Amino acid sequence: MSAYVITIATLIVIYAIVVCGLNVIVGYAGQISLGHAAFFGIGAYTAALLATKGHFSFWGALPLVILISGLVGLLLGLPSLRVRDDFLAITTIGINFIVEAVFLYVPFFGGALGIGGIPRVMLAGIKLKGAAFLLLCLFFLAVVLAVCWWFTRSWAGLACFALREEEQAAASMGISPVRFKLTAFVLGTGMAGLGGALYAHYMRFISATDFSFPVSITLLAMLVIGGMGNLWAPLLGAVILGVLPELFRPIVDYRMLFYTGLLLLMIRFQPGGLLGEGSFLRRRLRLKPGRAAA
Amino acid sequence: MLLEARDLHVAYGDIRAVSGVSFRVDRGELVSIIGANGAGKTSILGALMGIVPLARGTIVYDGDDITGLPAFRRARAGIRLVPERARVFPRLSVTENLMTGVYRQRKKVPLAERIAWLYELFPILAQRRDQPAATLSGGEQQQLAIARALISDPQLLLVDEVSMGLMPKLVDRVFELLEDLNRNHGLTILLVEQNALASLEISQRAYVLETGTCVAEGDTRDLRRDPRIRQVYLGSGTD
Amino acid sequence: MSAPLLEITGLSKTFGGLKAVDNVDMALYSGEILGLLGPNGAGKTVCFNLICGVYRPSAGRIRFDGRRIDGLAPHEVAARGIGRTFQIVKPFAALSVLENVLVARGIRRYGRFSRMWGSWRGRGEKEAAMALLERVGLAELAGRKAGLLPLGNLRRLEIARALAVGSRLVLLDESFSGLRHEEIARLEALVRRIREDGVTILLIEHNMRVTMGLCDRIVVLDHGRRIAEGTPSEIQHDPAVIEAYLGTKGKRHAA
Amino acid sequence: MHLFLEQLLNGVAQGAIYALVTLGLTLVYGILRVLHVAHAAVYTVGAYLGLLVFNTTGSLALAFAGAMAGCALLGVLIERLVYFPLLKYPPYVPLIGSIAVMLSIEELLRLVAGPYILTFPAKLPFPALHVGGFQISPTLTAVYVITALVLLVLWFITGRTEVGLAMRAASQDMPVADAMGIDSHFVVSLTFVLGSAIAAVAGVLVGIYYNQVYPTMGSVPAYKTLAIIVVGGMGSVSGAVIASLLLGIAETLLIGYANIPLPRDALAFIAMIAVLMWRREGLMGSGR
Repeated sequence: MSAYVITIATLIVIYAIVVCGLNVIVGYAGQISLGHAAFFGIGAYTAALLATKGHFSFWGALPLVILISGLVGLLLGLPSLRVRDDFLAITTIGINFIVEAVFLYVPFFGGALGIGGIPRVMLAGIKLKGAAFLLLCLFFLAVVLAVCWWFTRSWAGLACFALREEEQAAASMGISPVRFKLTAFVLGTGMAGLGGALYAHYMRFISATDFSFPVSITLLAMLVIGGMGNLWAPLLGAVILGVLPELFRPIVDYRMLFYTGLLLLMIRFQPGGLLGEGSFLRRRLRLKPGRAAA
Repeated sequence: MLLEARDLHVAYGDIRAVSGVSFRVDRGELVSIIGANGAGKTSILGALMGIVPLARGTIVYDGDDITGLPAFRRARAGIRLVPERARVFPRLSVTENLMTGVYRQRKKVPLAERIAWLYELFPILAQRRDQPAATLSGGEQQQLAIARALISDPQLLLVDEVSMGLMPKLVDRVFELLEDLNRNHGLTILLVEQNALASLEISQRAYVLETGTCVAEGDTRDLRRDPRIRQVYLGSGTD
Repeated sequence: MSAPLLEITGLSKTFGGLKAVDNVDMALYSGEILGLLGPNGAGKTVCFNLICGVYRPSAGRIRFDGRRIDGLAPHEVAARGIGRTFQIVKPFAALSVLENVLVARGIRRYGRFSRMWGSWRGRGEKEAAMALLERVGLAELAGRKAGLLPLGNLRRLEIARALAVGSRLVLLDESFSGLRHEEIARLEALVRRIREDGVTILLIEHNMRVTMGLCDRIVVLDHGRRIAEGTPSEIQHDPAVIEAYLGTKGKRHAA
Repeated sequence: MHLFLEQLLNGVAQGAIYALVTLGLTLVYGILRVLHVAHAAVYTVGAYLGLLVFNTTGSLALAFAGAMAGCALLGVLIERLVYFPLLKYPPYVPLIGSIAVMLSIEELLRLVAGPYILTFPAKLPFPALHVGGFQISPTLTAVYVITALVLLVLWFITGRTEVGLAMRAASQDMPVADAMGIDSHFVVSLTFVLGSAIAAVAGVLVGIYYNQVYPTMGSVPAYKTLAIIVVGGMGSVSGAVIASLLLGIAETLLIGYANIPLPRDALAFIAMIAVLMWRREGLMGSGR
């Protein structure tokens, strides 16, 4: 595999991990979030700071990164309990802008210069780069997918599906909306944090614009195109939106237009996504109607 | 015949609200549709006005088939609705609410005269003319809804559960007014009511509804003694 | 008589200045079907929502099995073992019929953090949920998506979910509205069977015929107040009830 | 004192421009309950159209008129082709659709007009004002006068004309408005026409004020105006205007005086989240 392909593949896998987190929040629990890049960024900055200023190893920092991302997710998820629907969407947009601004303007986070000199990940005394790092990312993607799969089979996951479908009915079955929405938020932002840590150690230099609002839209587009709530949607969406721009490299100018136009056409004609109920892909593949998680 | 409805069906998704109801209203008549709540009365009026989609059936008004006509065209053709729970525009003033009733029809009616007449009918509205409708009491809002429907000088007035939530004294006044509009001003009225006895008292003919179908119809003098009414409301009688 | 299973004393709820429920007393005894009746806007639904925890009472007490439940949140009321259905059906549309019942079966898990991570796809759970579907006559539709069911079946599904939550007390919110006559008759038979299994039922209904046939006792509300209580035949001949339902002839005519 | 006054005047101008962009968003949210993010793209198109007409004809009046007409058409197209078919879905669906429209238009503009900043070399025919020995520049005067004019016209249309009454009625209860003889679908389109034309005015004005027109000039307003309508109370026109002015003044003064570490663009969102935590309905919300 050429270095070029490995680079694209690594980023796709990292994005897939982050979108899995978004899927838990939006797809499983039905909480619309348009600011997911903020949590991706919180993970990346936490990992970068721990590595450069705290001299933590990647492995030592990882539990902390996931924990901190999850806790910040819990904190910022609190407003989502007070507001609903479109208010929640605007609130999460706001969180994204505020978090980006903090990274950009607070000197502790490196300001406009960002944070550089992030070391590579070491494993058994070997520096992981290229295909080895891709394997590491694939390992974590497998772990995240396994957690998602497990979540969809757990009572907690079932409670989230119920909340997504009908909050009042769910409550009448003993499901506390606060407890389970926050559970989904913490789990989802924790995954975003993991993706952020991998991103920081892969790029070795990060700055605030890597986690700006358009990135959130890209993440959401991946999920929407894949089909919200489907276990495999994050992977499918990340691959499609990761590979297509590369294929369109010859007409580089039209890449972004193609990208946004695709999102528009998807949401206008197939709001359920490629793996969604009644989508043309499902009909083509003659897939059986989805189960709870699908 | 001013209005004829044939075989009306209304469904909300899977819920059948009205299944196969037919009736007619002649010019100058006051006709009631009565039945306990949940009988489908409000859906019928919504379908006549065009704000509730009709699953099946035909509506003929003034000789024309209006089944496919949008609500605003029906309104402009002279049908007016006093909706259930009044549904006045909460943030418009009393006067503004009245003016919505003559949208694009101001020139067709002697506006100043109509307003003066309505304020005479409902003096409380004159007092509150510049207040937002949301600040009115339930009874006042109901009066405003009636005035808003009357201002355009309609040919057919549809009245939906006007007695609901009103104090008994006000119910009497409203029914007297409807009776007066019908007898002395020749207004054709289709009244939908849960309050069976009061509406039978003022109307000439009535239809009795139970869970979406018509179970009795006829002259109110005969219907008042009909045991089926008691049965529809109280579930007693035959058994 | 033994202590009531559900006891309501002095229950009131005010919205703005309006008294939607005004000092209502009511008691529901183990094994009976109690009907809560009243014309539109009488306060039935508010009363129902006060019991289920959707609203917090302005005054009064609600006791279930001797313990206060007023002021609890809906999920806490459910956790005490009170199942309910909804007037406007609220299925988990994207989930299958079986999964809908499984959500309700989870009532014993959702309260404890440590218990909610197990799998709901176990055989035992599935069998228990199937048994409930069997009871309401939906077993053959178990794999169907709930959102695609017709209304009559959705009402049954809601009853199955309510039974999973409340094995002793189930509140039915206008479960008969919008149904055809033959569906009403079948659902009536189902409610009777459930009562025979020992489940106590509180029924809100505006279909008089159904209520009269099913209930042991009836409480009638009008303008938020309790205006009558008694057996169906007592209620049918109560002048206050007749006036609340059929209306008055009007002052000038009565005079 | 002198500097403070100058800052204040700049802040009011900034707020006035926010108000012009926010008005359309408020009108649309009031009647359709859709968060019309693409409105900021309409505003950008307005700036480009204005510049195009100005460069070809040299007439500023024609530039405003052309931009308003083009944007009105664009607004109605977005309503009919994107929002109307999506209204039956949960609110996030039209919102994502709107964001996609916004980004697509930005990209189209970048491809058609180029990614660089164009200048808008127009002189606004307004005199400098002298108030107590203090001079207000012609551009500032223009912003004040034009904003006041737009607000006046909007107030007249919604408050004094029959069709304005229909707009307000339809935004409060659409089926009943229909039952009164109001064609609400037409009224909705008219709302888009009005809001988009105002956005065009804002676009041209901003282009001249900063002497800059570029494809992403709508990016920040797109989301900041969302924050403003939340603070102003979703759908309340007066609330949106007041919130815009307050934000414009607060931003300018805070940048000028307090040494806050955050950029001005984050301020709106912090205010918004604070308001949401404190009062769900916003400052002037009706609590519907």
